[in-house]
Amino acid sequence: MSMDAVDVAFTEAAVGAGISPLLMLATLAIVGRYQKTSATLPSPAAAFILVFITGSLLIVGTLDMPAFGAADAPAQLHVAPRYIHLSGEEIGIPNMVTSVLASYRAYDTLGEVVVIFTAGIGVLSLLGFSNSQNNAYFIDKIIAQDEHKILRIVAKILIPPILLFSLYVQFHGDFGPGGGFQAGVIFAAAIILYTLFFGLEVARKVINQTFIRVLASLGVLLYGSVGLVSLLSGKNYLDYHVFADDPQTAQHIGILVIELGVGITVACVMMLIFFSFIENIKQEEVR
Amino acid sequence: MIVFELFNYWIVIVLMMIGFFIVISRSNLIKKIIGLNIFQTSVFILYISTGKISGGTAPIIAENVTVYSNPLPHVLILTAIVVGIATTALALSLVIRIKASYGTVEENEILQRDQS
Amino acid sequence: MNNMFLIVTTITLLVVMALALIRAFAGPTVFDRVLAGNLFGTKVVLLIAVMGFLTGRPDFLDVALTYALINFISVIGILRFVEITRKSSPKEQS
Amino acid sequence: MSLVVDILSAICLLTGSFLILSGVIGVIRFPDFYTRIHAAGITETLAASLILIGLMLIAGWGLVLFKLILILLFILFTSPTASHALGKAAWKSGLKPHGLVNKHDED
Amino acid sequence: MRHIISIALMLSLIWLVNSGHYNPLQLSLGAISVFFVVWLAHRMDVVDHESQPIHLSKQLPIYYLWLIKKIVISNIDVARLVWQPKTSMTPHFQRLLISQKTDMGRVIYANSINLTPGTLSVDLKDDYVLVHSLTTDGMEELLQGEMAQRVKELE
Repeated sequence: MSMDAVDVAFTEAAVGAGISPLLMLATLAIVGRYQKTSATLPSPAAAFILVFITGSLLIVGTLDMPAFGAADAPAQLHVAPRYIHLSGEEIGIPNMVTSVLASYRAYDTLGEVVVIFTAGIGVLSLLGFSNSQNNAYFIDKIIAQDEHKILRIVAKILIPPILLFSLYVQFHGDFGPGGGFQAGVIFAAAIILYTLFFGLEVARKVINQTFIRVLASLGVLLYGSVGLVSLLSGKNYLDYHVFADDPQTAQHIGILVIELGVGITVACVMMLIFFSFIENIKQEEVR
Repeated sequence: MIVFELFNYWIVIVLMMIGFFIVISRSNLIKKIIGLNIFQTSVFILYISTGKISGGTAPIIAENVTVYSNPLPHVLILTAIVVGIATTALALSLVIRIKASYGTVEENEILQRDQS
Repeated sequence: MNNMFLIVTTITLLVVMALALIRAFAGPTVFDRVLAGNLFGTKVVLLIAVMGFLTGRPDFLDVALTYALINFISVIGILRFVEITRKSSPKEQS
Repeated sequence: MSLVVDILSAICLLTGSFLILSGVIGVIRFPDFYTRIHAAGITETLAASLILIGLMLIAGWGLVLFKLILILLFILFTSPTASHALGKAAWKSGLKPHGLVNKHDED
Repeated sequence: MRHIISIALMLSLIWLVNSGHYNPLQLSLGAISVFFVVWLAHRMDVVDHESQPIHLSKQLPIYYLWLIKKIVISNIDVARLVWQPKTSMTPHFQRLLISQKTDMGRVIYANSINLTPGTLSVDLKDDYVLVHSLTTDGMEELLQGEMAQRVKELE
């Protein structure tokens, strides 16, 4: 907070508070909550000494680091001033984080999106492409068993506003904190809420699995093809100036399309991951 | 007082070492992943804190503001967080597969199984 | 003058969050921990809002709103998973 | 006029802070889970509203005001639901309340 | 259909209030978003008289004004309990019969019980709501049924 990182706070709020603990708990639900008494390796004392020594060495190492908030630290000297002073004119949108993310360093971001996509594929191939229907039936039975009347009605009221809010975040990344990454996660969180109350089968009917698999790849493809279009027009990869004569408008269009691609991919991958985790919840003990 | 200006790194190191300790001293794979997550968070904080400039404000252009913090680390970490959750999901699904084939998520038991 | 009251509120919120953490560590049941977590979450929302005013950048309000949304979802989600886990392994009830 | 608004917002912020503090002390002090939910309740209904109203008074007319109202509505909407969900989950899992229990028919 | 219009209006309002940028591009993106969300919500089957209680909307404000008064009073009560010694608390459970007919009315009733600290509805099943109360006074007040009566009038 004192570090002015609004966008990062935004992402961390969406990811750290939402998806990540839910995935952890889903895993716990799958592998069972048992706790072995021998939960530690033989020598915790040795581990502690090792950690202590490493930590001390690192702290000694920090003595040469630039002070917190120093304006002349090496990190502030190279490309950062250009981003800060020129992005307003060159890109024409107020949020510098978005202009760096989607324009100056769009190639990096493409890489990140591909990593997320690959991780999604990895999860799917590890956990199986929904081959067993009875597991899904098991969790649906649990969801149907307990009547959460109040929660169900509240969820009904809340889900549309959350979805809309995620789209708001998606399209206002230019002006304030936000963008495709955050929007995708919030969107997926709304769908997760829906799944938890209306069952996996219902959610599967609403969100067609094959469709979001295709959509996840389409998101990456959209991103990549933007670069391809500019490449075919004789400019550099992901150079947005081909979209319009006015550089600022061109940048704006390019960023909008790219953020859309990011948002679609992130939302779809998160949903896919969550669905495949949920599918795997089953009774280990009763087997 | 140069020492007190380095407190951000110390917080990072403490968090990092907590994560490290969990990774090397617990044998439960899920706990190891949680430890790695803490480690990861400490790296995020390290990056973000290097982007801070005293007196600066969030890098969104506004009137009457001249000093902004460095947006570059924000960009890097913003994507890293989402990538982090995706890779965590991958690790967790690996754990699920390990549990399915070994019947346990404790590292020492898995090693025993492998050796026997 | 307003700033002073904002600072007082911030400090109170920080103290409250620390106390909530004590409850989260003390437990004793998983529900106490979730309750403390929820309490912590709503206080973070307020803290973000107050800090936004303190630094003069109300952009933070979007973050606060997101946090409020996600906090609710994760609390509900955690409870659902606790229920599901207990149902799938009834012998481990404590 | 602006002085009145300032004083009002200061009063709201301070009462809100006090209520939040008493709520969390209740969470620490109360003997069992079910009573703690009530203590958490006061930090989430009136106290949060007061703090947000105090901020609204500072913000004045504009988008910020509406965003604050949105946050307030959202908190008022979700916090009772969350505490209900907590109470219900604890009850279903068979957590017994501390002290006297009457008309306690398990289903 | 009425419900779809109502949800579309509500979502548009949220967008306009949040956005702050009223150029043609953002407005059209907003329209697309609202349309998409309404379509998705319709597909999810969450748009009905329960999520869009327009048939109640006339009386709701009056009820909520009354509820706010209640919330303030009960908040002060609980805050006083916090600062007093433990002996003044008499926590207990009780099952109350609900008089409301519709699910919506029941949920409003249960949520009102939750919103006033000191009383918490733990379970809502069949025609009963299980309430946990911090003090006997709070339970007495619910038993007198003013809140139940007011919610019933809403239906």
